[in-house]
Amino acid sequence: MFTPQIAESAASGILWLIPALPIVASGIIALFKQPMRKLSATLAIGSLSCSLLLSLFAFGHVLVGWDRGSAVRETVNFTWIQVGTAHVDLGWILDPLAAVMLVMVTFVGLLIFIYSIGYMAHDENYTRFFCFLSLFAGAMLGVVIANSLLLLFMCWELVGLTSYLLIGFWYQKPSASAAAKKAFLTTRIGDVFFLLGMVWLFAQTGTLLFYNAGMGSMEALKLGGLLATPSGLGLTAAGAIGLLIFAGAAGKSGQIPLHVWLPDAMEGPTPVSALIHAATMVAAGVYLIARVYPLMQAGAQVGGTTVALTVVTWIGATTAVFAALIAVAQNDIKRILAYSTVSQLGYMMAGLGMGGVAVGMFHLITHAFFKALLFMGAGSVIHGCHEEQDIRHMGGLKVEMLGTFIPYAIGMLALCGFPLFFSGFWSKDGILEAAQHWSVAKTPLYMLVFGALLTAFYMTRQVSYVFFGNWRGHGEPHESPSVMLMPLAILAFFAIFLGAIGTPAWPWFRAFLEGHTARFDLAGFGEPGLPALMATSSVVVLLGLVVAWWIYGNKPTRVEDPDALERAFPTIFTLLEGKFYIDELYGVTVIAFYAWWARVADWLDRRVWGGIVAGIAWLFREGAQLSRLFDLNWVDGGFDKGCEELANSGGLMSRIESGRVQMYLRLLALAVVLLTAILIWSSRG
Amino acid sequence: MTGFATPLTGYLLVAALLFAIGLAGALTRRNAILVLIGIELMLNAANLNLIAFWRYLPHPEALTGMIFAIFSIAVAAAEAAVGLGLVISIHRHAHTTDLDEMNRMKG
Amino acid sequence: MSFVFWLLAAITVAGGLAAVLLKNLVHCALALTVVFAGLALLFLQLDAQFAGFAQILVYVGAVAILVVFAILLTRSSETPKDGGVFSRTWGAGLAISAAVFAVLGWVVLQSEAGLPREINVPNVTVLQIGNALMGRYVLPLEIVALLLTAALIGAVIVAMHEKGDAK
Amino acid sequence: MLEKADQLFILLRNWIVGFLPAGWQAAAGVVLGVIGIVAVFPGLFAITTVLERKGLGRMQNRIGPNRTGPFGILQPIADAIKSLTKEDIVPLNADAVVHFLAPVFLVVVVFMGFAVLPVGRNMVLVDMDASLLFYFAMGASTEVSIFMAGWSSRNKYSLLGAMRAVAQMISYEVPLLLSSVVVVMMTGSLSLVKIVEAQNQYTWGLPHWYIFTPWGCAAFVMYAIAATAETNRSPFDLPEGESELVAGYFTEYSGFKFALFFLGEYLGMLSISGLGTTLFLGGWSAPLAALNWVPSWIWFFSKVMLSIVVLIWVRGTLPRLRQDQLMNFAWKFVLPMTLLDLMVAALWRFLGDGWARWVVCSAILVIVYVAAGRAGMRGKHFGPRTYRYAE
Repeated sequence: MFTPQIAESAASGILWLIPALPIVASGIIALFKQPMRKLSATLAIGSLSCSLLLSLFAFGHVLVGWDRGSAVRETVNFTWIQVGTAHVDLGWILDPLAAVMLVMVTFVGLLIFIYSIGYMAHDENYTRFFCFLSLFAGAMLGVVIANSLLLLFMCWELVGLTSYLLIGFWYQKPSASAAAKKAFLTTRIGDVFFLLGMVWLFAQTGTLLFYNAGMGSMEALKLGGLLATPSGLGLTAAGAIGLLIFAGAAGKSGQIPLHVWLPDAMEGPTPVSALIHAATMVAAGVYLIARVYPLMQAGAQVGGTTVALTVVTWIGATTAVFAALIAVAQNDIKRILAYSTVSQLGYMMAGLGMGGVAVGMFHLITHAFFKALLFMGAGSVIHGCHEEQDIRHMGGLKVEMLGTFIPYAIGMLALCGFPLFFSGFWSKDGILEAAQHWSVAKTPLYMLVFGALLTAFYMTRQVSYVFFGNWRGHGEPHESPSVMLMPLAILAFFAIFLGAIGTPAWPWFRAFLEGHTARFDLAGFGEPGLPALMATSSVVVLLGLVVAWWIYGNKPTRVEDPDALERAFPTIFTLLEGKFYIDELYGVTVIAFYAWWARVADWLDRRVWGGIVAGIAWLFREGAQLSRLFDLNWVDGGFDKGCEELANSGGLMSRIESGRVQMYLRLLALAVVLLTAILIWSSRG
Repeated sequence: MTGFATPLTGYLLVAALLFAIGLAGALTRRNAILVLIGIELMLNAANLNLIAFWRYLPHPEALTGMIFAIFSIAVAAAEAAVGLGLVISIHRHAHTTDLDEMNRMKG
Repeated sequence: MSFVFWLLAAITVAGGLAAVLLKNLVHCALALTVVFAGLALLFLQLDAQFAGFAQILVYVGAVAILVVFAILLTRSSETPKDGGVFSRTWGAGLAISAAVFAVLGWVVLQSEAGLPREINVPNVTVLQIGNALMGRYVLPLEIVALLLTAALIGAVIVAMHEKGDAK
Repeated sequence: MLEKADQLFILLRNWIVGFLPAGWQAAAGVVLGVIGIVAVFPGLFAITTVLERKGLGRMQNRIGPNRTGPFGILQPIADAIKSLTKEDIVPLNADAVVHFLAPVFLVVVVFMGFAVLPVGRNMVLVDMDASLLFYFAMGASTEVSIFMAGWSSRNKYSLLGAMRAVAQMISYEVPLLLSSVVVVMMTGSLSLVKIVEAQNQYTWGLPHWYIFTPWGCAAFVMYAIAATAETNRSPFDLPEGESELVAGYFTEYSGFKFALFFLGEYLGMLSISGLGTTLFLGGWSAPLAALNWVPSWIWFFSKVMLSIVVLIWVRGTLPRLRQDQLMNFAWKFVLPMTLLDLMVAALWRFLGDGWARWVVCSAILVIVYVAAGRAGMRGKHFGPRTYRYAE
């Protein structure tokens, strides 16, 4: 471990520009008129490419620092609110974690932007789309560079808002708006816990900055304080806060039990699904955990773990298997991907929980690339099949859509973790290895391996449904424009070679994140248990592939005949197809509960409060009646009399008021005469 | 060649006469504009008084009467402008400047 | 109490009489200018150069012209057909103004004893007047300026044609 | 000797006055001065008429009067004789008295204006404290006479002309006054004599004429415009726009009265250019310190004649304005500009000596004047003009 260098530099100085540019761009685009399509797209993409360049610059800066052998950690903090002595600080940070994340988000985001040009070409709300899109990108980048939990939370909420807007982009579709609401509310549940955790953290440490020259909440001093203070259930404050924050993260990155929104979110446009629900936003949860990792890890003995991390691990592992199971029985091309995303997120969480930041983040990065690839490929497929999403109405597309098929196949293999050649393999392998060495229990290992099997299975199923067999759709499928294929190609490249930076032989990524040198030696493979593990996972993956191919592979089917598995075990299949009926479960429990409460409150309003209000109103009406009578008979009567009198007296005066100017003048002159006369007379006398 | 003890009296009397004439004009003529003319006459008479007193009373260097007269000239100009504007607009509405017919304000 | 004074006084008073007695309003206005000029001369005779010239500039140059314009715009120059130029109640008016003159003259003659007899010679230059205006009387000056502006705007608005009003 | 030449007329007056008993000498001096004015300026008037008719002739590609005398320089005399011998017609239902008074009043008032003009060193008839005010009082009075003329002759052309003339003169009197007020403000005196003396100093042999200062130059431009309008000269000669109303307010005049009006007009021109000379062109002071030996009155009169020539030139050059354009120009351009100039002059006063005030003041004035002019001329297009000169 090197000593962290706090010094500021140009890189961290201009860091804030990275999120600022897209946000400003979106603000400007918001002012554009509908028909200004090209301009808005240009603006959005231009701003994001600037951010990309800046991010690369920052990354390079960190890289150089790392090469010189110092873990770069530069923070720029400033006081936002000052209340007496207490003050809330905001700030941004540049360290390997942030740098890597920045590059990933801007790069993938940029590709997705470019892809959207083709995908949204026929949409009349083109400009609005790009406005939201770049706002989202800005918010996400804000999350990445935040050095203050508060700033992170702000951007976090902004991300939530934009995802709401984007999921409900086709708000005329009731399902879309419903999905948007669902996503918003579900993530909100997590965010409430997050907020609680944040407040608690502030109450305990008095600062929300992560790193602040030793005074940050993620630094030894404060952490020690947190560990010292106990809280309920035998947790330290650190553990409790960690769990609360994890709840928020779970909400964002769809961990059980808050995963329900993610599959429905596929109602949004496919680029959105790629951007939000594969690459960036769902990763935000993982990133958050990675960011507060010191907190989660606080108090762990060497090789040991903490309650928080254990919880994270278990939930992650469960999610991984659970979602993978559901994915097996889905027929919507995007839903399958969605559930696979959920399960991969589970992997990441588990990786974080067991293996530390590097493992989880590595899978996050690789996954971001190949999952974005898959989603965009799916989008291109949907595009080509005339907005058809049901895989049973596709088939045999490898001929018509070769340009889509090849990258898609690569992405699929990467996701399955096909041995040695694909990034997915290495990252997943890292997680498995971590699970293998986990001190608490071995169960997660088995769960994850099973998950890997399932992953291979459902991906193969999907691919063979979509690209092999015979064409079961309507109309003729067609290839997508090159502006959509080009990003696929680029992503495919990375889906293959990105794994190279994280092999056991050359664990550069981990070294980079954790700030120690990495050197290349094949001995890395020689670690105890590693070869066996690699072998197992490869076998498992191949098994899944083969089985799935054997079941579904390349045999002509018709739309109406049931799924092979369904024929085999109907009950299980329907259970899976119904997603374990989680939604329905919530429907009859939570939502029903709320509905009941709502009815109660409604009854109270109508009967009790309403009655009281009505009674008071009645009283006032009666009082008003009384005063009215009083007015009519007494006040008005008197007033009328007075007016009559006035009118009569005025009648007298109006004799003089002849309306003749000269009359008035005359009176005036007379008055002058008289007054003067009197004056003089009196003065003489 | 004067029957007065002091020349000031002459000025005052002339001013008084002018004032009376103006008043008479304002009171006896039918035409609104001529009433305004009469008023102008009265104002000028007052000015004559002011100047005369300034000239004959002690401490003329204080310039009180003079300045007063200058101000009253300015004010008179404003008064004339507004008054004539009113007459014109009245004429536009009632098509007359005859005061005997302008008694719409009769109470 | 010179001959010049009596001459000027005679001219002024004659002009005043003409101004209120003549039938044709334009003649009245011209007579009015005569009065103004006469007064200005009287001012000069009282060593009030500035006031005199201001009198000519403002009254002869502006007010008289204004009156004339008003007369022409209201077509009052031709004498009215019905009856004379005097209002029905001219007798009362005449009586009252006579009374006013009587009282004023009486007052003047009464208080003559108290009036200063000798002229104290003022060597007042325009510079002094300017200093007085800008110094002691600066506030009244500002107020008068405001008043004039208001009068200008008011006169314009009052005399302006309403929309749709035939010219 | 040169002093004698300079004070020639003063000496002459004193010599003549010397013959009289002491009691009368003051009055006699005044009378002589009046005689001088009444003699000199009509002479200039005669010269001016010839100048104008010849000059306009050249400009309008004509020869101009060339019959009476060599090159027709005796034309004015012929005119005078003609107008004196003509029958004097008074329209039947004209208002005889007013009709008669109008030209007389006009000429009298105009002549009175000259009383305060310093035509040379110590050569001013009445050196009073508020002479500028007096001058403007007289100038204002001319409007009454013009109205009298127009109204009394019971002719719609005359009346319209008079109305136009009066309205125009009132409108342009305001900028005229304001642009002179600038000078008064900077000199600190209303007395024309003092104003001239203030300008009669030299640095490096160059005079301190007000026209050579930014504010003075701007004020002079405005003064020139207003003066042209004040004297009903082209391009502001609507009141006697021959094409519209025959000859304006003196349509119904003939013979000697007509001549009087004519005289009044040109005297007005002379006197207002005289005032302009006094206010901005340094009155009787020499343009160069080296030229001080030339008698002062020569300088004064040459300057006046020069400005007269410019007026004639302008008349020959510019087309006539429309009534509404005239009024808009007066109230919306000239007046604000003079006000601005007033402020700039104040600024100049308070910036103190040094080059800074030159830069600042001229910058402000140039920028605003040019910008306002451009704004005013927006949307008005003038095609290229073609001239043909007499061979």
